Amino acid sequence: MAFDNVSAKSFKVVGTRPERPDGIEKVTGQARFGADAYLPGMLHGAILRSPHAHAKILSIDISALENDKSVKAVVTRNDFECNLTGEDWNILENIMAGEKALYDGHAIAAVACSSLLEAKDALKKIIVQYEILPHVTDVEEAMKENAPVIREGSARSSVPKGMHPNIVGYHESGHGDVEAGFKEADLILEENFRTEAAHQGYIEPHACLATMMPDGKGEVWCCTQGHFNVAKVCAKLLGSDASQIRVTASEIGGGFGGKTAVFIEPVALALSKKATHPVKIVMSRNEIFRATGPTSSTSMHVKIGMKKNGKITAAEGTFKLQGGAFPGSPMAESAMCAFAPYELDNVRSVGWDVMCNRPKQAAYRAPGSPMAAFAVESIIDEFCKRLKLDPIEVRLINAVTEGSKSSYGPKFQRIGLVETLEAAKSHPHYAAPIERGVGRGISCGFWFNFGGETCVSLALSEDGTASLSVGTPDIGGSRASMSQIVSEELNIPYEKVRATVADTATLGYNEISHGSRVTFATGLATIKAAQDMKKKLCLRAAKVWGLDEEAVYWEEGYVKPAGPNAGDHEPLSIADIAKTMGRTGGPIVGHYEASPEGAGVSFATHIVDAKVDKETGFTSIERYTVIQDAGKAIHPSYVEGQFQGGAAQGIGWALNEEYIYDKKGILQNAGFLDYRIPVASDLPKIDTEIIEVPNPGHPYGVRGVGETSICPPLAAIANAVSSSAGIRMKQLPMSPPKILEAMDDNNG
Amino acid sequence: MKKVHVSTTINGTLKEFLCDTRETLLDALRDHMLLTGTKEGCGTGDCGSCSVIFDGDVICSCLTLAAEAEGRNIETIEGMAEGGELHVLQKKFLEHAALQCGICTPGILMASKALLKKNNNPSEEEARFWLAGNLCRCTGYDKIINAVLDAAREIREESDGV
Amino acid sequence: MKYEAPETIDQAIDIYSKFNGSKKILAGGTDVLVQLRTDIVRPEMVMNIKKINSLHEFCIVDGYWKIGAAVSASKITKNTAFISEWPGIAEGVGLIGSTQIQNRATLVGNLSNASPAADGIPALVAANAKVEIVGQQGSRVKDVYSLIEGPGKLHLSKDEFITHILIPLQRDRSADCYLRFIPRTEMDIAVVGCGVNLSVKNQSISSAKIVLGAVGPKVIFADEAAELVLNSRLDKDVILKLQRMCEEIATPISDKRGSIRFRRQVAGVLAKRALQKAYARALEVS
Amino acid sequence: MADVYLWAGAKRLIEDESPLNISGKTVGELLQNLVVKYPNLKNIVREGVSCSVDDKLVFNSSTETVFENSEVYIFERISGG
Repeated sequence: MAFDNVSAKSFKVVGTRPERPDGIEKVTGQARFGADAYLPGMLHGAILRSPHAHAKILSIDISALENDKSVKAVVTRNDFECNLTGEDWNILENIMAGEKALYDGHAIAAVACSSLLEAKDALKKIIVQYEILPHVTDVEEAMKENAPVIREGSARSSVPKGMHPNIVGYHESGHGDVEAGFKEADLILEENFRTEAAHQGYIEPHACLATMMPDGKGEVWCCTQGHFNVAKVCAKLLGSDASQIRVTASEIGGGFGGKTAVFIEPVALALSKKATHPVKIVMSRNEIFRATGPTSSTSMHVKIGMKKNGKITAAEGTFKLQGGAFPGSPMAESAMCAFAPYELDNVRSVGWDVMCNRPKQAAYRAPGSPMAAFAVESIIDEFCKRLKLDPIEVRLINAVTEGSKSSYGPKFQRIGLVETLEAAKSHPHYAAPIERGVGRGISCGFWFNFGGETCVSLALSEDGTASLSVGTPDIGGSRASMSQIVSEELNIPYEKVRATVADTATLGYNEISHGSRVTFATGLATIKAAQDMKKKLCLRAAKVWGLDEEAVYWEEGYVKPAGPNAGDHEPLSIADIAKTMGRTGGPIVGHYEASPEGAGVSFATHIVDAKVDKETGFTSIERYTVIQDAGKAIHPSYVEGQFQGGAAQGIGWALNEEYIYDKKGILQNAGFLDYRIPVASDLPKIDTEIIEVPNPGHPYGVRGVGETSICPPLAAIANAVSSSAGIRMKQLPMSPPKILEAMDDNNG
Repeated sequence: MKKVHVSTTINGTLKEFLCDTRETLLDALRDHMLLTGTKEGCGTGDCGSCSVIFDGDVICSCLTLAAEAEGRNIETIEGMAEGGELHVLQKKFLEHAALQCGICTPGILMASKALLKKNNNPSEEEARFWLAGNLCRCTGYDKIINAVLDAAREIREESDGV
Repeated sequence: MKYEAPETIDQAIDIYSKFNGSKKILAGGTDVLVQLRTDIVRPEMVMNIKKINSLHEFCIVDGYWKIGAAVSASKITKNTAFISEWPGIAEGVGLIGSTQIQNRATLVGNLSNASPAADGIPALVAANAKVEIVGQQGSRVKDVYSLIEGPGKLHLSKDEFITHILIPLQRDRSADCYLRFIPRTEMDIAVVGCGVNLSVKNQSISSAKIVLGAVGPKVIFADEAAELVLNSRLDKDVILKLQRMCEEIATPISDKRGSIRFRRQVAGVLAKRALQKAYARALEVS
Repeated sequence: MADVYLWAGAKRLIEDESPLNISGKTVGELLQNLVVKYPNLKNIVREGVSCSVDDKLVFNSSTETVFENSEVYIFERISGG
């Protein structure tokens, strides 16, 4: 498809900060989230989960439930489709174990009862016999020759022959001659880095309410980032048709990538089918930690060569990502994003995807990129210290600009990395003196951003107002931005637009809300749908006036007669045309459906001040500034919100969040008490600066913003902490024990 | 299993319900009275999404037995706007874009209401520590704190004006 | 599960002592509800004691601060007379959970749960606090330290429960302090805690108690360290020695919240800081 | 014929050095022709790839136009969060 040239148009509504259309519902408790739906005759489902990290399931005895009147249905793996392959099989195997339990928390069976208490009691009566198998939860251990095999034959074809069966993916990219590049360097630094798995930590538990009739027709209400995908997956797992399962996306209480995956909806449908009643399943927080998310843990090695003046001569990185008991960790993304901010003549990136006895990793905000940035940007920081160079200057010397060859292959189109670095350099935060004991850290970050299948419909009402139907769940205020776009295009007030997330029966397929794609792709589709509507409005006016299509034009909310007919007719407003549309040709609806490409990549630069208590290892974040290229901010408040949220999640990941397994492979901290996400008193104000370097692939210049904001924090904080503690931190999280240990090891 | 009969006042209205003794106040609000504005985020008192005001104090309804509601006075998010008029906190949350996904919002509003009743001039630090039991994963808390402090300022101005 | 909510202490004793199955007392409920929810306990009876008026007492009686089992943490931290006398105990109580938890949790509940990491206990022990216990045989008084048997266990017979905490009035020229270490600023369980209660005479420490929490199955008296600081003004070398002593006396375990090495190290640091703070407070009131 | 560059991991599966000269008016056609010419690449293409055409990232669309002298980079399929 052709793309409009980016016009230097001035906006009236885009770029302002109206109140969100779903706001009042959300501040009054009326908004309905995943767990807020109730149906007559509804049952409650509960899932039995493996207490072992790796075990053969010898038998599942449900005989104690057979005469239990409170139990309305029981399902195990046998109640799902048996002829699946590839990723479909992986999803099924993850949501209901087959022959083996692959991780602590793996689903084994499920029941439905009239109340949740009854359902939980019923689970206790199911007797499962396990044969416990050796397990592995560490990425390096899982690659060793004698490591227990999670599953034979899972490797992708790109994996070199002769590797351990747990190694299921291999990626290699780069260009130039790395060895020659290192020879040119004045200083070469290399180091190993590790990061722990971090959970997306959305506050709303996964929840669904599902009904399935014996004929395979189903209805699902659930919190998801992609309800069309839920329909597709459920149909496959239950042997039904995607069109027969209508899925409605509830309000969604956070996702961050973690609600792109399907976990409980097929189970609820299977229970409902057996019980012939609606079944609701709500995950407990314990289940969420044990059986959903998190992102990969990593083990990384990075080597960089630099000239005394700060110019990088060569860079090389190996990124090993543990993705749980299934293939799919974002190791290619790690490898491709690692060096993306820098123009390198010689670069080589290698990624490994490794399976372990842990939950299947799920996408988490710019999957793979934050960890890689942690490793690379830590080394760059170390160069700055050793060569006594300014951290922003060094990044500017090496920064990619339009036309630079990216580390992953193609050349960059118009991008805003240099602009974020220049803004950082002149930001008051960077100029502020650094207090004693405080360390300041800088880091850049990169993310691709996405397009994907998108379909919207814009219907005109008789009173001249418009209702927009989109198919992408609103995870960050997108209904506000979409309404602004309609308002901008049609010249009708923002309040006169109603944006709705339509169900799967109402619109064509929409790709999941992920990859920072919604404001870009749904936004683009909304612009096009509005333009389609304007065209239809013009046609309609022309028809009313008896003129040719070319003899009318659109201006500022009116259709006007053009050329020789100018002045013959009073311009018609949208409201004028809408009022009579039933008699002039019928309803007027603007459509757009496509898979838009051209999502502009984006960059960010973060500045952070951190202070380490050298006696206890406690880190406090003293000041934080996010500077990121948004292309064009449709609703600046929500863009800032994304920046701040990404930084806050990064702070948690950097300092305290981690998956802690015991020797038996059992997760030790499956709750918010010991999986420590930042609380209000942990954080300072998070300052933001929006840079707008338009994306040439979008009519308004929009780039996705949701993900790039989590790419720099791990490294920026590590650099600040390292500076404050006086010791390079190479492992995340930098929890107090790890900081003290690193300081001790350094001293002794 | 025999159920317990409970009569309690919720948002100024006398309510009665039957519950299992093991059920929490949160379960009763949501499942028996369909007041689903009070959210469950963790069920163990670690996230604050289920905050309600119980005889004047903000508490986690997930850590309170439903049976304990007998004869008590409970305020939930559904009672915050009165007579079609939003509470100043609700207005400020909208104005400052202090919510993204909105799941933590009811709990944070209830906790903030309790704060401003106790202290209508909290410092930023006081507000942050008061709200430390209310997890938000979307916003980084920045705009939430701005909204609470701005609401406090408006409340002070209104009371000074009287 | 049976639910009881007696209105007098006699009714409560009667109900509690006569019930033979597994039973739990609900005061604040912030521990019990979590245990119920996560299936750690499945009591056959829960007795809510909040309707008993006498358990809401919080006043001075016969030379003791008397705090009833139903008094919430926030009531304690709001009492300005109490917190100016026992700032350390108040600090410990004030650290039990969030604002929401503070409005429900009780000091007696914190003590009854007998977690090695309880924030309420070290300062109570340092203050030589006692508890009043009732049962079928009548009531008795026992000091907090010897009441604790081990993690989750108190020396109470099946029919007994705690009604009040008794804290002696603070002596002249004395002050206490409680500090804990957690990885965040709020919402965590203590990785290490330390309560200190001391008196000064002529600017020197005339008596001191140092109690470490979360570094053993129950709180630990750092007696040698307390002896060391006697007659001192906490000079550098004393502090350094004290820190080492507290590191050594700690007997922590390694778990998800911290390693042995880390907990020992932090125990020393907290003991130092708590002492310095209590000492400064005591000088202020001298 | 477009100049096609593969990521290094995929390049190992074939003997040729980049760039490969592959014809095709769209990304889909180009990938088909690539697999015909290099059967070893069949599995990795089936497992999912993304690409760039003249520096524009193309994650999904097989109908994206490829020109006679286009520069096409092919890399492993990436997805977001």
